[in-house]
Amino acid sequence: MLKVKNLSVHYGMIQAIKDISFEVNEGEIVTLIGANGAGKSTILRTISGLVRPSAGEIEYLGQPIHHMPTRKIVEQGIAQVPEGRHVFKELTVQENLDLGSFTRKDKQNIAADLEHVFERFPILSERKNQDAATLSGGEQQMLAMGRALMTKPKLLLLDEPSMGLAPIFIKEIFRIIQDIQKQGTTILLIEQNAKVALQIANRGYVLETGNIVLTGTGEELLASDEVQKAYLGG
Amino acid sequence: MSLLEVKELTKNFGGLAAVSNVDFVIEENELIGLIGPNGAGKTTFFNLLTGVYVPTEGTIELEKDGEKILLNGKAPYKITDLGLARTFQNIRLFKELTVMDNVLIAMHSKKGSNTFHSLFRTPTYYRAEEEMRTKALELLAIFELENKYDVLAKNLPYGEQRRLEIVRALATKPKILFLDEPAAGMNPQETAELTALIRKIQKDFKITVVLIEHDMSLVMNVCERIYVLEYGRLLAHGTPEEIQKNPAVIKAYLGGD
Amino acid sequence: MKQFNKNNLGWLILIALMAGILYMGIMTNIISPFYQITLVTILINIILAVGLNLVIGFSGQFSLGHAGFMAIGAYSGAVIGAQVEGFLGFLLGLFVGMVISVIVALVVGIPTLRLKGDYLAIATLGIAEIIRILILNMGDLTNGARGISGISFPFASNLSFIMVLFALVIITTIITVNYIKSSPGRATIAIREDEIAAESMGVNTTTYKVIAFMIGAATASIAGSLYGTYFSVINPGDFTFQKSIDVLIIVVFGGIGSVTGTVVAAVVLGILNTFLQSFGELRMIFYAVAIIAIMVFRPGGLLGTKEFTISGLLNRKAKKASAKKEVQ
Amino acid sequence: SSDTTATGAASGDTIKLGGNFELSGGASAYGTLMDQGIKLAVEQVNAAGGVAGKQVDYTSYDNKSEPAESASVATRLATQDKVVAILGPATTGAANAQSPAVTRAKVPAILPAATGDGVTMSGNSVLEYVFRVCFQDSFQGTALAEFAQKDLGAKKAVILVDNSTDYAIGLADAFKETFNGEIVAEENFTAGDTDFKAILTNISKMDYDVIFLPGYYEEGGLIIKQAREMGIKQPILGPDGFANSVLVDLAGAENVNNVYYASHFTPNSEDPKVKEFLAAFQAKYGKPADSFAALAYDAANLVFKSIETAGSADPQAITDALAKTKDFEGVTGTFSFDKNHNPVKSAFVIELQNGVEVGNTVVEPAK
Amino acid sequence: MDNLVQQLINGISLGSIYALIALGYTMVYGVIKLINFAHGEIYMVGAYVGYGLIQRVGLGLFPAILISMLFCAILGVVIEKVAYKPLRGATRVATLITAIGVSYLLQNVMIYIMGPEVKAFPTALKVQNWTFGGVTINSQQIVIFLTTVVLMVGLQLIVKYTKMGKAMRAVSTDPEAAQLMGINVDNVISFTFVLGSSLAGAAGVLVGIYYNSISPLMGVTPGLKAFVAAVFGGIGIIPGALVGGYAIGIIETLVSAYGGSMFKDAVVYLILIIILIVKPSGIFGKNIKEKV
Ligand SMILES: Nc1ncnc2c1ncn2[C@@H]1O[C@H](COP(=O)(O)OP(=O)(O)OP(=O)(O)O)[C@@H](O)[C@H]1O
Ligand SMILES: Nc1ncnc2c1ncn2[C@@H]1O[C@H](COP(=O)(O)OP(=O)(O)OP(=O)(O)O)[C@@H](O)[C@H]1O
Ligand SMILES: CC(C)C[C@H](N)C(=O)O
Ligand SMILES: [Mg+2]
Ligand SMILES: [Mg+2]
Repeated sequence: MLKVKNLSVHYGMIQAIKDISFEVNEGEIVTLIGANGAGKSTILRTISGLVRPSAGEIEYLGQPIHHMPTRKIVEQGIAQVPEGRHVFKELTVQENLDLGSFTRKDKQNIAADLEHVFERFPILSERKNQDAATLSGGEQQMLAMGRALMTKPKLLLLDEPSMGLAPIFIKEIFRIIQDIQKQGTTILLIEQNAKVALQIANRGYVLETGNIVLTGTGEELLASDEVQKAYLGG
Repeated sequence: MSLLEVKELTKNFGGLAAVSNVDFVIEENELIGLIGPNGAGKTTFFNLLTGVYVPTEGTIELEKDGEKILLNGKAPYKITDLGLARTFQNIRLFKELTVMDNVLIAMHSKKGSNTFHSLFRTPTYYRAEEEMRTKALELLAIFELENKYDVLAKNLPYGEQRRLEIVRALATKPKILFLDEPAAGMNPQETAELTALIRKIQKDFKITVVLIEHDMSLVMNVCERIYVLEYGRLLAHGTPEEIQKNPAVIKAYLGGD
Repeated sequence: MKQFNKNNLGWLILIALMAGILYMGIMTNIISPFYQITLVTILINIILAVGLNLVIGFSGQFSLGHAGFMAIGAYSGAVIGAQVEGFLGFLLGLFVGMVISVIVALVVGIPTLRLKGDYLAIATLGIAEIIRILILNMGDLTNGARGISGISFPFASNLSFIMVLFALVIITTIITVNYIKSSPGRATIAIREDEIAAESMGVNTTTYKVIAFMIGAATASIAGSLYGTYFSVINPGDFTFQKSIDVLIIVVFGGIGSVTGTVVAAVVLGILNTFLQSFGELRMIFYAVAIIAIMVFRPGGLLGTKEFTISGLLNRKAKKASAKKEVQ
Repeated sequence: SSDTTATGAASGDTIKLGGNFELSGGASAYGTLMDQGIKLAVEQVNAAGGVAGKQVDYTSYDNKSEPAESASVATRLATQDKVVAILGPATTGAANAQSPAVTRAKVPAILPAATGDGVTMSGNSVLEYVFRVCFQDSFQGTALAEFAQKDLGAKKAVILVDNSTDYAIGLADAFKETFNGEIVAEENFTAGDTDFKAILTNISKMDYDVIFLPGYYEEGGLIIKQAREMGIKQPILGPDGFANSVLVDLAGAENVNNVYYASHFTPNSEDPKVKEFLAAFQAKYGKPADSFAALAYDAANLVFKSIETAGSADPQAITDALAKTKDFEGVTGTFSFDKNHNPVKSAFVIELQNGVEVGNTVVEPAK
Repeated sequence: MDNLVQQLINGISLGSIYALIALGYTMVYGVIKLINFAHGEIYMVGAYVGYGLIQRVGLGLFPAILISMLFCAILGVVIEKVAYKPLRGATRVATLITAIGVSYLLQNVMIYIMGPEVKAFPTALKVQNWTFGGVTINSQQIVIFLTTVVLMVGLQLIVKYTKMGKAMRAVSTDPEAAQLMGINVDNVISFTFVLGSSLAGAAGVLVGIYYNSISPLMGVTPGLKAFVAAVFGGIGIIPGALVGGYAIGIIETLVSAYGGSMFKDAVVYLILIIILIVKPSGIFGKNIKEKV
């Protein structure tokens, strides 16, 4: 579904991504793990068109997308929960969610989907008319997730969706991720919580300073010594 | 009395009680955890103690040199002067400044030379400046940041930014250090290193640390006492063992396996 | 510490050199009377812009009221210069202007510097306009819209005035730079970076904002006195909002938060302005296009937030070598 | 420079003349017209064989309507370009700023329209190198006050003054000093204002015989319009700042009744010199000349004449000749300089009804 | 009493003009957080276009207003693309300086083309006066007042209830996240400039008619006052601009009416400062303390 070929990304003089290739197949959960600054977020940003690659190609459903403006990429069905939440702070929770469905054509289903989001995140329903700026950290994280769900994506890019969430909710969030996978959405996931991520992932890639150093299925990676030592704390 | 006593603290936002009737006690040289579901009011509680918000009701009292000082409504910089320091849930470093400058700024109220000396570069100025830099390097060394003293804060990787925030808070010479989700965005390996560091500074600097964290490996490992908030109220309070077994906490926060 | 001294020594030599060049240039008339005027304008603008840069660039407070303080200085100088004979009158005028400006800055700064961004900009603009309107209505003291002409010029020659002006430029700049590079200065910069974090680190934000504002006001007042003394005429129309904007343009041009950038920008714009005199109606069109073009191509200003340093110059080679090492 | 109107003569054979004008900024509407008036005079004199056999080379620079710039431009003209005389600037403020520079350089400056009192003076002594061809504000203010009480029979007056210009304030002061009747009210506005209804509503309820309105035609026209529309019928008296046909356009001809203003010249003059000037100006620029252009035209011709009388284009010689000017016949009247370098000339008070000039009264200067 | 009522009417009609210009200011500010200093000059250009069409081409009032709005809309978009867009990532002061540059440019190009002097605007609308007791009001005042209020309501509806309005608010708070929602940020910004600038164009023609006078520098004072009005009401808030405009118009008028014409601007600024000290984000500004 998504093919990244020989991708390189620069920030000014710094090369954050060094000639990497990987792919995500329809229906999969693929996870990217790596230390701080490895370049995980940069990859997601490049796929969404927020950052332009200095070399390489990104193909989505057989079509190159690395030259498209972000909004076109979104229209093709790629949504992202960005790092640092990026909720619309001056808008209410409800308005944030409405913006999630900005490009959708199937108006009749929107109301039902909104209900669904409120069911998953009851606190958002309680805070419906509150400005997003005043939400707690975790609430904002849920809102970012809810907003992405409202776009009904074919491919969902998640950048540390569990950051700042209470333990009980981390479990919930991974359940949700599996749920939406079941409903047919493909997922590319970044997580610090590598253990859980690898448990639910079909496949994973390990990133180190802009290079892919290891790849395999979730179980393979979980079992790998290197991964254990570097990312799972023992 | 205890180092800090919070009584019946309440903060309302419009109709919402973000913190409601909370009693909280901090003794010297403790490691205290503050946990609770998202939106429980933990960050708001920190904001009340450090003067960012003014409480709707209740009192915050600090003991200093045998006297009780009421902190309610005091400006944040005064509270910092009295020995309360913090880090932020969303990192708030001085991004365009160097690591060294970030630390020096935090020292300024204790050590800085005054405006007169700085304007005219008196010997006092040079002496104070020199002392501050030495001290700052010492602090940075504890967190293995001494080699990065001239790097701009925004160019540090995430984990180092979190550490720098702690150094900066320590530089204000606090009696009580408040850490808001210090391990957020760190992987388990990094979290483990941080855990050791927090223990170390608490011992070496003889301070009390109060931390908010959702990573139970950190909280249960280092904290001696834990407070649990839910919907602004105190849900439970006790040792890590007690809290881990508390059914109400499991239901509201930890989740059952 | 050694580096520090080397750097200072370098600056000292550069300043002495510049003073020497100015002195010789004017003595020999290589810097002709016409260029002297351009020079004076540039030097006065440096004082104005360095002060404003402290307020805007370093403390991060968006002030549009600089012209008001300049007016205070200019009028104090003119009024007192008319009462007290000679150089003493000049000094007294300079001093009184500074004192009044600092007091005004203090009194209006405390309540208004709590405002943020554009709200502060408008409030400071309002203060400057109020100052101007008061001056306009002060009857015989300020002579209203007619302004004051024939302001006393207690200098033996243009040369001695320019040397005094140059000295004041150096003094105000050094004081400003010293301030920035000190503990209170760092506290001030912290406010610009993140006010809430600064306050949580024990920085009394109001105090430092007001101090920066007062230093800015004092230097603007000095510049105003010098302006009036040299050009011998002032009227309230010289100190409108437009004047504040002119100074702001210099600051932004040089790079917000760069003192050396401010100096460079004042020189460049001063020369550009003189050059454009002969273009008549087209003058302002060229000027406007130049402003837009420079901002579009260098949005951070000429020097960004960087400073030109002597040590930087001295260390250039050393740094290059070490940079190479790092890469390998 | 792009503003040169030399006619190709070698530099040794030309006389260099400088212009220091408000070509941009707030006063550019005046400065530009004056610059044009001078260019016309230069063109005419060059076509007629030049001055004392030499062609005139006129260079003007823009002073941005700022005093400091004016000092800079004057210095540039006097010391870099080595002009023999400077024309301009237009306004009193810029003229005052120029004075030290021309005095130092010993180059004469002729001000076309800087009417402020004392522009040619430094304290009680006259500035040797500064001259003007317009009358000063106190003369005008006085003349208008006398006109108000004698010709209009006014006992009570209202003053509406542009408080942002020294010009208007000087006029108001002189008027108040001379006017014997009662000043019922004095209201202020600012150049650039367009809405005067508040002050007009105020005075519409008062009892008075005349409105004195020191200010320029830009605001004057609008005030006349708004006042007349509000039903204020009293005569309105203005200074030379009204002398531009746009005044009537702004107010609407039907509103311009009982309007009187002081002027340096009248376009309706039968004087062939005036007619010729007006025609030449219209032909060259496609718009009518106003009194500012006329004054500048006179200033230029006065310099030419002084060079001829001096028999030399040396700045000092020109200065001396200027000081001795006697019965110079310009389009704005015939005048001589008094000891303070002010022209002794009469003013016209022009009467407008339905937007057209229906008559004028000559006001002689006090002896 | 009559006098006070009359003065209030005077104040409201002056305020309408400030408000009309302030609406465009606030629109642009609300979306890209730019103090568009050139807004006053777009208003000026609008007035000149109207002048040209009525005086020189001989068009009627309504076609003139429409064409002028169109012209200004295009001008606004071109300015945005050439002068502001390249600075999107830059500091706000940098963009402010560019805006000042644009405003100088428009002023001086207009001076170059049309001359620096004031021009009388042709009377394109018959003026009808009505007198009630001692109070007079004219048809132009009513037209301008109604236009201002209708436009304010219209804008508010657009921003609050249309899809484009939502997109505008999203772009305003977080342009990057807005892109992730599939919003075309460039289009939204262009649309904002189209709205703001065409409003300025309409205002230019209306004011030209109302005062009968236009000049290349005519945008400076009202531009500044409109900016002050926008701040008064809370920048970026549409009803705020309206209220701010009226507040300034009425204060100015009343101060002049009661003998303070020398101090009218000083009083306006003084009141503004006092209001800001009490309400640091203007009358309608939400005073949310940043969540820490
Ligand atoms: N805007 C930027 N400008 C310059 N360098 C950047 C920028 N954004 C990221 N980088 C650098 O690029 C590298 C990769 O960063 P990225 O954010 O992709 O890492 P990450 O793997 O997501 O890390 P984290 O776990 O901290 O989120 C880092 O070295 C970072 O410092
Ligand atoms: N300024 C405010 N206005 C309105 N509501 C607010 C404000 N600040 C916080 N809240 C609400 O108060 C509650 C407590 O927020 P707080 O940030 O203290 O939560 P928290 O316990 O730190 O949560 P998290 O673990 O997600 O960071 C939240 O529901 C939030 O929406
Ligand atoms: C050109 C005129 C408008 C000048 C005016 N008479 C003045 O002194 O200043
Ligand atoms: Mg990341
Ligand atoms: Mg929190």
